[in-house]
Amino acid sequence: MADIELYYQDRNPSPLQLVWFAFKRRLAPMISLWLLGALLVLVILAPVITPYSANVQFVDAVALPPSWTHDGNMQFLFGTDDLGRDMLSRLLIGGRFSFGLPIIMVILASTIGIFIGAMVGADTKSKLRVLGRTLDRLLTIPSFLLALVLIAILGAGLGNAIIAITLSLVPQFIYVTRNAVYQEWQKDYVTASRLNGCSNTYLMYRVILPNITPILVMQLTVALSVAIMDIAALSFLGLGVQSPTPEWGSMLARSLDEVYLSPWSMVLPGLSLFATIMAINVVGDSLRRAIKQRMDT
Amino acid sequence: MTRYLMTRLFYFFLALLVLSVVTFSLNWLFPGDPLTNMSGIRDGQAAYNATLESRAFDSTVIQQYVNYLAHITQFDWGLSLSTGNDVWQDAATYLVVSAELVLLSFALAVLIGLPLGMLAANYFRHNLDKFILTSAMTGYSIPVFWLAQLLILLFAVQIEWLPITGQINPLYAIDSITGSVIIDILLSDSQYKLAALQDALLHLVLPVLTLSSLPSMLLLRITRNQTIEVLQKPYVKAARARGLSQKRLLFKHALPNVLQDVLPQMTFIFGLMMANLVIVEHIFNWPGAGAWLLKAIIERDYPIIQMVLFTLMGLILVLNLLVEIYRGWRFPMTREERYGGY
Amino acid sequence: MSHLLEAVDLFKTFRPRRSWPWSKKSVALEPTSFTLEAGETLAIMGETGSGKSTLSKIIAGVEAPSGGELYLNGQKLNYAQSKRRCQNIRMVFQDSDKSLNQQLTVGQQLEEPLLFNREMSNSERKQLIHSTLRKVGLLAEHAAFYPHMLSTGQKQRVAIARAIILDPQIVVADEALVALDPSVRAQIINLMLDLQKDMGISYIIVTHSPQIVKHIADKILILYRGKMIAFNETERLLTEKQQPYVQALLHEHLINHSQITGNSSAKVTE
Amino acid sequence: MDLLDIRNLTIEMDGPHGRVRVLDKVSLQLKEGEVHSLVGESGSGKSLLAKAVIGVLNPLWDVTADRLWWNGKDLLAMTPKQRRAITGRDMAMIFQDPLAYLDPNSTVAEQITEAIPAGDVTGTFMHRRIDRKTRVAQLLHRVGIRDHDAIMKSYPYELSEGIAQKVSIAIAIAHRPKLLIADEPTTAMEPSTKDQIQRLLGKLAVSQSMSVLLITQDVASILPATQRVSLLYCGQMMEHGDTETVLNRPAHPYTDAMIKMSLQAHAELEPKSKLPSLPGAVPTLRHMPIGCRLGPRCPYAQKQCVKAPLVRHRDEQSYYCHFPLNEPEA
Repeated sequence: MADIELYYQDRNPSPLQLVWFAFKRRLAPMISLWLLGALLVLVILAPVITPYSANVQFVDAVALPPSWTHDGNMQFLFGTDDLGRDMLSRLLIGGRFSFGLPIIMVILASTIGIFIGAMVGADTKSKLRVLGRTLDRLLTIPSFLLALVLIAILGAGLGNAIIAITLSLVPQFIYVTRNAVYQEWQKDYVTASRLNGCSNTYLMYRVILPNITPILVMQLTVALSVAIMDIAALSFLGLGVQSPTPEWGSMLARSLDEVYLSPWSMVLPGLSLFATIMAINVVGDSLRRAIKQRMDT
Repeated sequence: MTRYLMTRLFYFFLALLVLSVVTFSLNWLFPGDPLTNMSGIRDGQAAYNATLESRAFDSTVIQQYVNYLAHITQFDWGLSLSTGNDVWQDAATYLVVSAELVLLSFALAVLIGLPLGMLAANYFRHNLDKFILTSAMTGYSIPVFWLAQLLILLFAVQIEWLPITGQINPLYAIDSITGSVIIDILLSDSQYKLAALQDALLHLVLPVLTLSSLPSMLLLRITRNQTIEVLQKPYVKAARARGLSQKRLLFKHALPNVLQDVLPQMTFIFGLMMANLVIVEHIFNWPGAGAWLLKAIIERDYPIIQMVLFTLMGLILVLNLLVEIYRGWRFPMTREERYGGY
Repeated sequence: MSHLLEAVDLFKTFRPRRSWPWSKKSVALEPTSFTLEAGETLAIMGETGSGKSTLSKIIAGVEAPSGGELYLNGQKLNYAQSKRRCQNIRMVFQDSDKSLNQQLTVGQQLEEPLLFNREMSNSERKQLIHSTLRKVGLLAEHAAFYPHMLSTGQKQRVAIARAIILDPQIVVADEALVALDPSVRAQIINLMLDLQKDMGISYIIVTHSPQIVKHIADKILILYRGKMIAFNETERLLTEKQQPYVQALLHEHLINHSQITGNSSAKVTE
Repeated sequence: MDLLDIRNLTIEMDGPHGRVRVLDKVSLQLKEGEVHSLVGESGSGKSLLAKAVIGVLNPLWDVTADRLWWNGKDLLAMTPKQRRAITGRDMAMIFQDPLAYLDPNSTVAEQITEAIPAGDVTGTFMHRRIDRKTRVAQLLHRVGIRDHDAIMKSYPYELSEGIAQKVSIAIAIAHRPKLLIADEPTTAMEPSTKDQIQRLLGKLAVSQSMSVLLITQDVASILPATQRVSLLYCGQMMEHGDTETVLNRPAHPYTDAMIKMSLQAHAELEPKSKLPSLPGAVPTLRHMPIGCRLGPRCPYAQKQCVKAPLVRHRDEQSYYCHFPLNEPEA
């Protein structure tokens, strides 16, 4: 039976829910969100659903174009690369490194960064401020250069790249969290809670955190796209994921030489990378817009 | 203003100092002998003991750091571990090569980003805005290296308009004096000056396009959002209520206030360019500092790594300082530091 | 019998924004002493920058004084003693929009002081919240509302509810009545007067409206550039002759219609 | 002919909960040189009315009126450009929070100069420059700022609220407008500053012979020189007419309540006694009462009040109420 409202009843959505409603109303971000969700599922299930192993070479099907072209073969949906490896399988497995790993890295980096940022932001003593401002200036240095420094110390390789990118993402989280916490800390409602005799932990987690959640979520999307970009770039330069492990960036690096012969080996990984980052950016941007809309009304 | 200037300079030098401490400690973090990492002179070489002394490696760490500082202020970054050349001497050309690329790209990024951003904001919610915004989003999301490949595939391979890699066709036999091709050509006495110049410019097109794509799109988005925000500010409404035309509103009242908040982002955009420089130079075989850094990282040539990283990051800091000084001078309100939290 | 609240030489200095680290600190509030009895209303008046906000913030515990003592019921009250202070001195802010947490429901916000200052069971807490909401003229159902669903007047009522839920002895109100609409303002003043009658609360209100002061204050404290220039009972300040500044501040309302209409070429002074 | 003639102005906007009528058939006439006060609490739509006259409303909103005439010309029929020309030449507006309404990145001199009509200064380049400067100084003097040299060079953030409001008034009168709309110019200011600004406005109205439409939330802060007053509640006109008559013999219960709730009235009551006030709160846009919107809060309301009352006239005042107060004995 359908819900019939006998009495006029006010719904009472929280401000965070309102942001979500505003976000939900638009089509593009919702498509992006679904796309990312689907990608996540694919990436998790990748070992089960891939038709072949990512590294097995089919000698009789070298550089086969995708199945929808004239020369294509249904056996290899997205064709094969110059060593006869199935593109579809490589893309799916590669997604684990290009999309799955960054998620884990961002979660790690955000946990560390938000924690430190919250602590520093709540500290209003002026002594630390000199240090803080100096570090602010150093923070204009992009994470990719930091990751390069760390790679230079640790050496190339997947593990090192993960550490390098994770660590290089942390400062941005500290910065964003600290500024947000600091700004909230000045506001009357925090003072009011302080005068209620609240403990500092309660202030931070129940009072301030809900108010800066949107900013943090936005930073999460930014960090995720940066992480994906960075790990692909490192692999592209041969400093991250090493062959033969498939990764979208390293697949692109490989295709640099064979782009004239088999353009699909360049287009497909690039397209996946682009679509993923685009989807994340669309989500982030719409989130920003939804928050702003919420503020304006 | 004096106070403002002094504090900015103070923080600038403090940040540089922190940066030098970082590069200094890198020598210990890198595998191998710290002294070799620092000076490029290996144990057993004749100069090793002399270096030991000049770098104060028989003394405390503090003293070592002081000597390290003294060395880098004289641009003595040691010798390259792979070639044995003095790092700074090599660096000069590499840096100029990159500077040419970066400056052109930065100019292009600003020329594309700012006006288009304002234009989109002016047509807020119209189709033009949506179109510009969507293309900005696309350009912003394309990985640099993929874009480079696509551009090569399109312009260089498919329609053969543009050369693929390198600075200039070696047949023109232009001697590298300063590192910047354009200046080199103008300085040279080659009889094919014009043709060479054309060739060099054609070589520049793809790298510059690639390098400026992400920053320009980012700048576009920032400018657009900021302009929209400013256009909704009370003082713009007041100006509109005074019957001013949209053009005057946009340029007289909105633009300065937009710039006030967009300028600090320039540093960030410049930093992004520095990072992408490594990738772009690698793809286009551009003999600049980025490609050099990458090569050094692969070859574990630590003096070079230190030097290039310090320079790139230092440049970002310098730009940051310049932007802040200009901003404080042009927009006195920002000196109050009431805005921007810390 | 000791006073409910006694301030002895409270003062506050600060470093101005645009100053060198070695330059002299500015004075926001010169040493100020006053007393307040139970059930009384003290009005702090003054122009912008006279230090009236600073004084109220020091009393409420938002800011620490640079020196001087504050005695509550004869016992010294330190800045760090947040528990004792917040059970006895509560604050209502100028802008209820900003002083309420947008992300928490009214009930959650009223629960906050109880969680940290009272040993109560869940149901007792709920009971108290509901009865307090009713006391300030709201419904128990409002506990489930988020602040953005309430009108300005209702928000101000919630802020007052939060202040009185711990049954305090003193409520500090910093310009809480200025920007309100006339009907809301009258309602809130009535509410504050009712609460004073019922609960015996003392108010310290900061305002620059002489009419409101006259209506609700027992004592007036006037600050001028950080210095206390008058402190007395309202009645006496109004009737006895005062220095010109005090006179002008208190009798603002006398400059009414007729005076200006007839004198349109009056000199405009800085 | 009236300078400004508004008949049945209605503004509707599409909110998240459907279409809302934020201004409901409001009529207002303003004669040349008249000082008119428009009183209304927050949410009454008084600022919207001003914006509709100036022509800076959100273009997505629906503005309809039987008549929105300026000097006999229909404002609604004009192109945006024509409208801008009239706004720029004949009208000016000042706002509640002067600091937010001044461009933070131009000096006071730049902002006043911009408002001086181009035709006012002639001659060579240098001539024009000096001329402009003296004119700016003159304008600052006219609004009661003596140390014009210091003020001209300052940026808005360096000004106090009172000075900033004077500067916005200087900008407003720079092109000698026929109408100055003052949108709550003194709310939330301290009494002494408030007094200065009010006196200044009254003085300028006479000396510049311009009409002033003053918008306030409180009958206590209407201009002393006000000749006519209108009261707006929730987008509906309650009463308007001659100031003396309306304030001394209000016909509408809302006017009556506003007078009793004003600060001036408080001063005459016994200290700590109960203040008169309207019960309840201003309704939100979602829950607008039908008919007379004051209905649920009105102490005199009866069944009939769910029908919007038509305008009635009595001597010098007009009101929209079924059950007027202070009726003369029959």
